[in-house]
Amino acid sequence: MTEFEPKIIAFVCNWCTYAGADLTGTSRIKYAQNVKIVRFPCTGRIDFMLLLKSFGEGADGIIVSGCHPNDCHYTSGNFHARRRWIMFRGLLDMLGIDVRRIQYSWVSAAEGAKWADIVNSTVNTIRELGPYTEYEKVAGYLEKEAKQ
Amino acid sequence: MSKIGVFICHCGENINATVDCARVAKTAGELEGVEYSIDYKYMCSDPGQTLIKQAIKEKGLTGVVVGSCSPRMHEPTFRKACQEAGLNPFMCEMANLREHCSWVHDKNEATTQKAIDLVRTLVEKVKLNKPLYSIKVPVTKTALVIGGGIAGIQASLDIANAGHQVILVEKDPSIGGHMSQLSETFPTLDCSQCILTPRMVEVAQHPNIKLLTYAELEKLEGSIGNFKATIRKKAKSIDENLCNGCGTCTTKCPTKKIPSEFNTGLGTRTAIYVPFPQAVPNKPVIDKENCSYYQKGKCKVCEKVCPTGAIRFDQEDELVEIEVGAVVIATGFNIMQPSEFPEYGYGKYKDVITGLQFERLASASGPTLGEIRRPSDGKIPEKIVFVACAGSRDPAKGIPYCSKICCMYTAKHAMLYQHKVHHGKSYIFYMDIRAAGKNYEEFVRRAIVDDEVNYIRGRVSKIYEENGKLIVRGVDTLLNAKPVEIEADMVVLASAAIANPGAEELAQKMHVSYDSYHFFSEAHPKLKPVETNTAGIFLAGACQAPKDIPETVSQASGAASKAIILFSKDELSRDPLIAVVNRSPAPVFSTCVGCFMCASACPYQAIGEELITNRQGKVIKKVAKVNPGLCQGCGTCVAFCRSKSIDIQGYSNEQMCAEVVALLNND
Amino acid sequence: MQTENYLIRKPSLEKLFNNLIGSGKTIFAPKAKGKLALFDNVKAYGEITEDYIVTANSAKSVVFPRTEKLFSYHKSKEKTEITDAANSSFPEVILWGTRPCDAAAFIPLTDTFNGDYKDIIFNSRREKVLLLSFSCNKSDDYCFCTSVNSGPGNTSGSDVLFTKLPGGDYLAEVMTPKGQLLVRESIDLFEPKPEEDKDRNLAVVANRFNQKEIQAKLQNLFENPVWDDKSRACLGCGSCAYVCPVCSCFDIQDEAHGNKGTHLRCWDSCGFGLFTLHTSGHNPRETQSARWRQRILHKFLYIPNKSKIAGCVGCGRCSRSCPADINILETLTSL
Amino acid sequence: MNELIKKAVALLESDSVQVIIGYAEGTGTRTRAIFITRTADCENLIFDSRCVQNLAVYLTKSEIKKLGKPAIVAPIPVLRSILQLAVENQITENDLVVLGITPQSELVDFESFAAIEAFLSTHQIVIEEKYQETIREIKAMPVTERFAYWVKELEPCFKCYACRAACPLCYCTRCTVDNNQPQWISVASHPLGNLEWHIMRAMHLAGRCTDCEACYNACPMSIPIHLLTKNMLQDVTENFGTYGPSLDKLNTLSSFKPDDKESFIR
Repeated sequence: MTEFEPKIIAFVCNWCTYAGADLTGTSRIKYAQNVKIVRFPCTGRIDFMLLLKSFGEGADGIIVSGCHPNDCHYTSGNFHARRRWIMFRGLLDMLGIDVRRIQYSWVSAAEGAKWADIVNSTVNTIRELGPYTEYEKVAGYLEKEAKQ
Repeated sequence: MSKIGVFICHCGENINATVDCARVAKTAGELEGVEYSIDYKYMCSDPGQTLIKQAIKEKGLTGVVVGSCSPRMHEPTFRKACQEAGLNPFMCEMANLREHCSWVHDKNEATTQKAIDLVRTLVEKVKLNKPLYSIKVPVTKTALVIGGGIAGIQASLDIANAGHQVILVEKDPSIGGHMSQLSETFPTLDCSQCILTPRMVEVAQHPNIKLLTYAELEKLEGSIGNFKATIRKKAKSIDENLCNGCGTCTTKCPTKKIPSEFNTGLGTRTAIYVPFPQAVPNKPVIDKENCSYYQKGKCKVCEKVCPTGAIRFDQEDELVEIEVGAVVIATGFNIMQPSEFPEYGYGKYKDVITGLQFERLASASGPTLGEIRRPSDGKIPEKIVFVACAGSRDPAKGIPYCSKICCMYTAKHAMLYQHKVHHGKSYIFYMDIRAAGKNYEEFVRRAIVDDEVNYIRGRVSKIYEENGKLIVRGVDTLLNAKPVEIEADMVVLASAAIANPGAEELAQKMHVSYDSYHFFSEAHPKLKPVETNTAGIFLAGACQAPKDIPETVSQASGAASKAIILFSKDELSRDPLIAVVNRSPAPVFSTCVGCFMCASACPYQAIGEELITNRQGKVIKKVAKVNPGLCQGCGTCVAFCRSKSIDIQGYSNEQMCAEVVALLNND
Repeated sequence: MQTENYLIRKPSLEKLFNNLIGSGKTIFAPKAKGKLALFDNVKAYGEITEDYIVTANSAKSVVFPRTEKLFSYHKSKEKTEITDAANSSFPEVILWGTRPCDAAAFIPLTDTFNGDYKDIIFNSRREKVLLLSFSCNKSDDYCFCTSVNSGPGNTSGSDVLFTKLPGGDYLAEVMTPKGQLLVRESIDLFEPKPEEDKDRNLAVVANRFNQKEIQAKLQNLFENPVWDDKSRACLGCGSCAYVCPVCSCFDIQDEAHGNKGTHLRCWDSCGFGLFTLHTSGHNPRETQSARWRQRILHKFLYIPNKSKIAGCVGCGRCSRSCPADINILETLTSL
Repeated sequence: MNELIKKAVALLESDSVQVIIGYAEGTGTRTRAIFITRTADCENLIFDSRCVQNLAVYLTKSEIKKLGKPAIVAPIPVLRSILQLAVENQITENDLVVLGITPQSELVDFESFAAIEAFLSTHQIVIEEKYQETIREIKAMPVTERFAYWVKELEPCFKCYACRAACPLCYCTRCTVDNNQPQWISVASHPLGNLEWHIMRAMHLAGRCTDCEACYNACPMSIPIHLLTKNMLQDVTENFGTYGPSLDKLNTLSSFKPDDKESFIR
């Protein structure tokens, strides 16, 4: 049996984390291939619905990352995002959606090493948690024959 | 039908060393909607770009994905190439195969697979891209400067000298601000008025500056390039065109005992008054609150003595509407009243004064003509105690921040005192000496060494009067925290610099944000220190945070240059990656329900209202409308909109969803 | 077929259930959930509740699931592969505890799916369903089955109808060959027909209106204030349609995941504003009252005009579940 | 409620309003919303503990708006909704007359929305202990068990959207679930579609929900969806301070504090 390779999607802002991940590249710091980045203008733009969609489309884990508080390119997008995440996380937790599968972080344009660390530690966490079978079962309901 | 071109760059060996570029290009070619795909050594090179341009023309591509380095590196390059080939530049996207893939992974199958995933994701995005065009906004080349202190004066002169019109609004009867009240300035000890008054006169005489004193901003509407400001010109009760500034009225006015604001209450003025002799404009106003005629209905002495008949008792406030393209806020600061600290005895003991009052005592034009005399008995103090941080850096009772200027002016005060009262003794209680500035530390050293000012590191716990002396009790923390007690003749409190009392209201009128201390907030603490979060509104001076004169002047010039840059073009051209509110067929018109939660979330006040009317002009619904001049494209509103009625161009809901789906479905 | 009547004793009924479960059949029966009873998959006899007038949900989902996969697809640049659900085999389902109204509802429902087009999936599912109904011994203000050609002991639609007798034993009326087969398989549980009068053991449901009269009236009632009056409180949800055992409107949805996806038939309701919204923005049923009118006309005019029977079985579910207490009987009796 | 009836008659007679939105007897022991346009019908108005439907939902419905300016019978939950609708620019003071009803069933006049807010400040939203207990129990389950619990609870949901229709704050012209460009969440009623719908619904009410339980009361399948919003209300209170609709406060999610606390962002 081949080892479980987690599918992880990263939602990052253009100004801090995307640039930070660029720095990881220019610094040639290695990290796992499992994480793939989608670029947003700002964490404020990251709709909770996209996180929901990611699980529905088979993500095992999600990274959401942007500028540190007070460093937002748009001054307050990350503050809005933070509130949204607090509420969303609470709701997911209530519903039994494993909040350990979503890693939120602040990674600045200067934190190339931190980005690599976030990626690697998230991949390790998800590897330990294993594939998100509970959610896949729910999402793949139609693939197996409907009971009714 | 999409015809996407995929161009995979080897970046020499930078990408190709770990990613099988040829296979990425081949796999991309098999994707639905991909018309053409190719890999090449250097896509950003001339031949590489030519490859793209040719493909656009020959294959009729509707979109381009370049798989190469970070878009932060070469997005402009490739978008320009597309534009040159006749494709809208916003139909080009980049997959980051270098920084996010080849450089961070080893050479193996998974790395190539990741590159394929990234390319597929961007292919799905670009299919949904729409041609976008820069946004043009016309610019009114007039600046509104609010506040006529040194910041406002400097900004006005700079903008006016660049050839643009300036409207300078000052709430007091004269421009000059706090700087005009100062005696000498640190660290050079040159006379404040001597350097300021010529600037004031220059403002008054400048053909490009329209000066509105005794006036305040009533309302500000519009956006960058096209603001509409309403100014309230308070009634001066004077016909300014007739008044020649002879001053007869002010000498004859029978109400003479009004504490002078300019002299911080240490002197008096009349009810019809010019705040200070060098005032600009040098024409009086009637202080209605204190005028016998306004209060009791009789007097009119000024009217009788006025040789030109310029007195107008029936004058009313006037609202003036002006159109401006940029606003500079230069409303300055205020002094915290030390009466909030009863232990210092301010207000209780006449000879406990503030630093600003000391400035007036030390000023040659002040109430004592520059002699340091006690307010209580006019005696020259033999011993004087200065208390630094009288309110600053005191989270418990005062303000938590450092007022920044006090260390320097206290040193200056002690120095001026020593220069004027040679036998006097001066003490300064301080917490730390903060003298970061050109020649500042040297200045403080001079006070300590040359002028023998006694610096005591410690705080004052109590000041009380005993036998005609002010007993200052404190502690010297450098001498094993030994209690210190000084019998002083006079105490000067370096009271904290705080925001103006009307700052919050003004900020709300202008939709600029402010911090918890009510100082106006800059758009970015490092990179946009003079901009506010509202485009076209700039900050100068101490309204943003306490600062000294050179800093204020620099920032004022900075703000002025921002306005001048804005005025350098006839229209503004902006990136079209902004939010838009949707439109749908009648009778819905827009799915926006007008809850305006987006407006409250927008950091730029870019969301306003739009009324949708029917053919008869009846309002059907009120929906949100994004001002393209203000929107910066953060997309916070988009994630916030429950009905998904607002979307952001370039990062649209459809595009982002397509990316998520494509990224996670690789078969 | 000639009806066969038996007696089945209370303990035997449980044995019958166990025999069915033992033979691997899927059984749906009323299960208590709070104050409600819901048709649900049951595995043990003890899970079944007897304390219900009708279940809150109808039994129609066994033949017309709220989400039916019609086909799935996988597309590439060259071709699109389709897997048609019509080719799949559907499970045998026993509906245990349907009321006569529930059973009767299968008739108009089956008609709908067998008009111009014979729906393969629906029919395949329908063939596999066995209806073991129980007569009503309770009713409430919402029931009006007797006004729409049904009744508390009506046998139409059921394969077997059980009627509880004093003492707890049941009269079993076997109506169809499918029912016969079931009885044959457990024949030792059935005893000869009792002498008890069935009707005496049924709930009383008063006749509230004459369906034919209503049908006739509706011909000329398209514009009438009654629609506004009776629908004013309507919130525009789809609850009435979704609990209705006859409502069969559906929407086609594609669920795509990249290059693959499924083509779905999902329940829809004429109560939704979106139901008739055109792309142009025009909505022929602009208001909730127009939608309420459609619901009534469809059930009591259009369906009877076409298939001779009403599109309503008088179960009263729509009224019971309406969050705004809109009562269909009230509308019908005030026409 | 003679006083209420008198007041309603007076309002209609003086043409101060054109319709009274109130409660009347319904089927059996139920009560229902009534829309009275003639003084003669005012005697049908009732108010008692059975009147739990949140009438504020009708304030934004076009069919009701057409009837003219309303007066609305408003016990506490309705008052909260009115205030929140005002915060969200859906109604203005001139749009309606509020016939407030205190918990002691007394009629109370409100001059302005500000007066409603002042009144409500003495009637804060409190999550009942029994619900707190249920929420605690659910949260105490291991995560997979909790997930299974909710999947099962949501199973009967057939997406009739009664929860949405009954909620005074779900007044959008087009709900996101009905948006197919992009298809944000699955329209179909299957485990994923149901889960996504209820997550979205709850999130869209985050910081807005006034805990009237209209959603739960409307649900024909009695799914305890109100636990989700109650839990969010607790979360809002814990994280951002006490919550209740307020005219001068921004919505919880469209505002922020630079020092909002969290423990999970690295």
